Amino acid sequence: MSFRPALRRVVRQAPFLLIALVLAACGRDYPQSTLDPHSDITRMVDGVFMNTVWWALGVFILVEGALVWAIFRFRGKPDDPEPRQTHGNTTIEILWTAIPALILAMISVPTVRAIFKTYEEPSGAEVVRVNVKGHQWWWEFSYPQYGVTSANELHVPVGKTVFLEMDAFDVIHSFWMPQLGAKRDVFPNRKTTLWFRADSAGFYPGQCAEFCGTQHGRMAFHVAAETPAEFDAYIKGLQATGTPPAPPAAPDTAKRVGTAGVTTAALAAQTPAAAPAADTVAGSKLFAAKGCVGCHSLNAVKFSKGLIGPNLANVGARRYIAAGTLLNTDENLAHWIQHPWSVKHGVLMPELGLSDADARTLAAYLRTHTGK
Amino acid sequence: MAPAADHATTTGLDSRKMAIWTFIGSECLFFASLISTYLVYRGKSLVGPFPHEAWTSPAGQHFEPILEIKLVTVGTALLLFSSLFVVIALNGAQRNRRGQLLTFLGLTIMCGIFFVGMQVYEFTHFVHEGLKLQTNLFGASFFTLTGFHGTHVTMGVIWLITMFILALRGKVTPEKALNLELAALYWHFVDVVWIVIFPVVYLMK
Amino acid sequence: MTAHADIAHGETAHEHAHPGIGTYVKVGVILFVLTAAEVAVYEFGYNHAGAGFGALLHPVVIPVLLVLSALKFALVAMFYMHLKQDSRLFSSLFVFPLIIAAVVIVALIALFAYHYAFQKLIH
Amino acid sequence: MATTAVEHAHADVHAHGSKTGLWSWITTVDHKRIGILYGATAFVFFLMGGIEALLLRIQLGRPDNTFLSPEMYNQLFTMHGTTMIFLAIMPLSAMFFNYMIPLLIGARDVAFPRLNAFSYWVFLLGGLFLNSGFLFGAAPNQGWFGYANLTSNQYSPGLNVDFWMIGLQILGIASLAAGVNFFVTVLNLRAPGMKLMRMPMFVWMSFITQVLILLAFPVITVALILLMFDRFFGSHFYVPSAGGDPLLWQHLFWIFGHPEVYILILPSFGIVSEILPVFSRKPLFGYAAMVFSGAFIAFLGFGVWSHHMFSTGMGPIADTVFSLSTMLIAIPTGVKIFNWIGTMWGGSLQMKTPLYFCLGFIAMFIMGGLSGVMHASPPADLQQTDTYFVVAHFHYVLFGGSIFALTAGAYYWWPKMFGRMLSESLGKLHFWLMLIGFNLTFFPMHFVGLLGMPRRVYTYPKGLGFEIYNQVETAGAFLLLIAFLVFIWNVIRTTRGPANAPADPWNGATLEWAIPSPPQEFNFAEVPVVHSRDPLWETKRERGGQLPEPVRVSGAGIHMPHPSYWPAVAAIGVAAVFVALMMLPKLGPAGVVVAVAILFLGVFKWAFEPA
Repeated sequence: MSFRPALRRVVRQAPFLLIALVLAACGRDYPQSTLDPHSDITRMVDGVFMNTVWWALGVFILVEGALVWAIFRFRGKPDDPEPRQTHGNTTIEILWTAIPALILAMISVPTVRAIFKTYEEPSGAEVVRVNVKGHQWWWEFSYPQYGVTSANELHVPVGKTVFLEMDAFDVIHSFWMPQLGAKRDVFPNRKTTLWFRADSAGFYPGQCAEFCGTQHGRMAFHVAAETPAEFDAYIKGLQATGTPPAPPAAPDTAKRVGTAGVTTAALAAQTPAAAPAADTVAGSKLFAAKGCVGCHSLNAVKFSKGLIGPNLANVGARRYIAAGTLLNTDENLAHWIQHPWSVKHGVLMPELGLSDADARTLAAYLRTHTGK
Repeated sequence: MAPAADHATTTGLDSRKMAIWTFIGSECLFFASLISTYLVYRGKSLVGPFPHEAWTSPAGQHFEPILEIKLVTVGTALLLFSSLFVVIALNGAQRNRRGQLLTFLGLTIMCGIFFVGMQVYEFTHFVHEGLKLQTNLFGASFFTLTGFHGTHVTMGVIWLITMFILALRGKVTPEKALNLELAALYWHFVDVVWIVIFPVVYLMK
Repeated sequence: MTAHADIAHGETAHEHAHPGIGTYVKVGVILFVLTAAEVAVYEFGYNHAGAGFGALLHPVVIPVLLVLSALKFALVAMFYMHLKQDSRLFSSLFVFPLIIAAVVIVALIALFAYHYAFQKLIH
Repeated sequence: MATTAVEHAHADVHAHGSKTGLWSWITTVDHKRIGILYGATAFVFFLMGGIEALLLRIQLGRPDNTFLSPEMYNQLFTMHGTTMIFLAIMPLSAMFFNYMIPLLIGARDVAFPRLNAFSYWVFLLGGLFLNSGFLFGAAPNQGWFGYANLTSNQYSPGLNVDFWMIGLQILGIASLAAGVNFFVTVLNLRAPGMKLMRMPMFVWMSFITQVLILLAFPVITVALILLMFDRFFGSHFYVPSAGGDPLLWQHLFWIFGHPEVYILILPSFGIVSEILPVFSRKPLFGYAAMVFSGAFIAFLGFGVWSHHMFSTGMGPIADTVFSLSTMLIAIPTGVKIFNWIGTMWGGSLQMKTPLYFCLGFIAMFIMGGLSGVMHASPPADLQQTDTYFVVAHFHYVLFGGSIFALTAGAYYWWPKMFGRMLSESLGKLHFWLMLIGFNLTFFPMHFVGLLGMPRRVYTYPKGLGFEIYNQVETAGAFLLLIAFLVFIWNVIRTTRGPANAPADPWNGATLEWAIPSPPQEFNFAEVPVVHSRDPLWETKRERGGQLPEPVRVSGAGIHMPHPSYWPAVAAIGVAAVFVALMMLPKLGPAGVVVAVAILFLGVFKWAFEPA
């Protein structure tokens, strides 16, 4: 029987394997991990969760241990004499009703405290307010204090409280930022809120968590937590799109890169190339002629409300396109404009039947819109 | 739906009677859900007509409060009396008083038919006034709640008519009075549901 | 009022000592009176709420209506549906779902009222 | 367990010979045959749900996979959930209700045999209807939870949602009819002496399940009716632009949905509580506590529904109330687990296949319970809800729980139902493959969920670290397939083999083991009289050992209900009414009239047919 020693070896190593897994979960290989909190709210939630985990682990070891012990200890043979016929034991039954109740009390106290904390409404001039709106299948972020709007890339300042007031344009979605603010559903007929204070800069992925139709699977977004100075520059850039025509800006290769999610190679790939002026004119014409303007605005300040496509005022500088799905390279951008359904089948952006050249021209044109 | 074996039941109670009570218990949750829906949407309609308030549309069309309390009070009374009649009919069946059975069963059916008629009139009237299932949340939840109650009344009427035909043929004997009792229990339940709906929908502003 | 009898009770399930017609009619009259009272409460509590009895009634119309309705409900259930005489089991088959139903209705009303109040609180 | 002849002679005598052929199955009102029909049908649906799951797992096996289109993926995950809940686990439980409850309480049939047949036919038609969406390329695609307002005409214009909401309404009727039937059966058809507190635990848990069905299904019926009115007749119950509130759907759905979870698991609790004592050769530990904790779980089950909705932002007070009530449920559930271990403690464990599956059930269910406590805490749930962590949790409860226990029940009662013993060695192979496959499939989901993978996504990108977990899960899913192929092979082999099962192969404690395997049509030639909780053990103790093999008797003089096809006609009427509603734009009201006529014909013929 070589099975037993092998089993024993596995059992002995199991805790180490488990710890290795948990450690790995905290590392940078998992940019969307809930176990790697980067804000006060998610740290608190993590604390509540880990408290439960430790209690659960204790219960798990005791109860599964008792089960396994019973299986090996009380194994019988068919011709064994009948075991003692016990029907119950009041003392022990009361005990194993009371002990779980006590453990649950230990779990519920921090839980209730955290519930009330998550529902607090931060106030004060320092609070950055963001209105989040879920659309099929992208996210709209607007800053009422600054009068600008953007999509799919939420910029927030590190160290300041961010207060999100959220609703949906069409169906129910759920706004989930695992490392910064946990999640909250967004509804077409009511406001919900989330708040958090990011404590370290980074580029954090997030995703819609409530099934919302065909492309629910590719309704992602990113949160860029940056220094207050960078955040101010970002807002100013968006505000500047309110006074077009903006001259094509030089690409900002010095843009901060977060700790998570984007590799250097990817960054290099998405560095926008400077577009020649002729292309800009042609692109602008195409943007109108092909009907892009029907759904998209290139102005983060003055735009008609209720457009069903994301605001593209700074699309040239976003790291991802197609709601966090594609890296924002020239090639990807052109491909996405030309064949949106090959990337996200069923998406509301129609296949316009653009030629390769048109797609490239449009991509180059959009590249010039960096919101800077 | 006859029981499998004729031997006495464990509880000494008839299985069919127990079944109808179980069914009634289940129906409580059905109507509770409909009533909840009505109450949750009370006052949430965006456009009129409204149950208790007058309303003028942006286009200038004026609507009076739509509910007809007097008419429905008559309907309510009819349903209450029908409950009384059916229990007297059952009494007749149990004591083998054929005349009492047929008279009061007939009266019950008449009351039921008049109630349904009242509701049909009410519904058509509302539609003429401009309140449809599609108009607003009040219309949707009102028609659904009272409509499903009305469907139950209709089912009850069909059941009672069946019993009436059996009674005419002399098949509702004291030994088989239970068949009528089952129908009567269902009928009373439909009545108590209306006892809840009447004040909740019509009398509470 | 209880014409129900202690006679030969409960040998078989089929012979319950159901009350007589007199009781049924009495209950019917009470039901009729209660219904009239309901309509009267509506009439005075809302349409004559300006002064006198109506003014007194106005703030409590809904609870009064609920009590009257519950009374009617109980009367029909106890006398016409014979729960007063029949096996207690039938009563529990009715009352337990009624409790759950009441919990559902009250909880939903409370939850939605709370939702909306909470919405106002946010804004 | 003494036996007395309490049977009266009947004038109406007919032979209880073997009746075969398709017609005999269509017209059958025998609870055992209906049980087998339920089991066979549900197992086919279970395999379909399993294949759907395999396709999902293949798609998720690697990032950015294009094996399935998003449209197809959404249909498959919706049908997987709906099928497993309504067409597999519930009817597999119903198979045991049907076959075992009358045997366990010493009855000849259920209270209303024809209503029982009706339930089955409605279930079958509902299941076929639900799946027929695939034929039109329009299977339901909005998730088994069907959250409004995604289900509105505007956002789901096709027939997909129609197939779902109509199918579920048909299935609801089957469940309610069966619920009434078994509720009355348990209360009213128990053998003399079988008091409530002497009922086998499976009967108790099934009874509580019927209460849950009776009180929960009307709520989903109403929710679906409102949706149907929205979609067919243009009302605005769930349409926000007209003031409707999608949250109402969520509340109604989960008022049903949470009790539904207990509808899926309580019968399994019952099965395990039957098997453990027999193979521990020791009575169930803490019988009364088991009964009360079951009832308490069911009762609390109606007061916790909003814990599925913590992320909707109900406000701190509602969150706190529902969080605490949810945690409270852990206590009676814990009591059950401890009592099972207490039953084994000091026993003499007979390591047979049914026991293996029971032990697997307990071990896996503990894990499902513990992860459940983790998201009973709303702040933690804000991270976990709608992620694979929750998928892991409820698969530990419903697969590790229900499916393991139902499989245990199948191995345990197979000899009684078919007169043949399933192979022990294949059974144990099945168990180990299933245990390993199950854990490979679902354990990594805890991690991948915590690492940020949401549910119901048809694909995921590279670079988030989900790849390795998903690969392991997909491999595990194939192992599960192999496990069930072993089971099917076991069944085929056994069916081809000789009828080798004695009446009492496991040294059973309950009444069904006192009669031949398989039982005769009338179950008990003489109605047993019960004096204790383990009547057969008591009898064996009194007589000093195993009982002689019971003999088959003619059964002349025992009145059994006649076969009838009217319940099937009524069932067709029910389905036809709904189909006619769905086709209203095409067929017009005439379709509805015809359908209602079929329904009334079936019901009246059935009602006036002699028993």
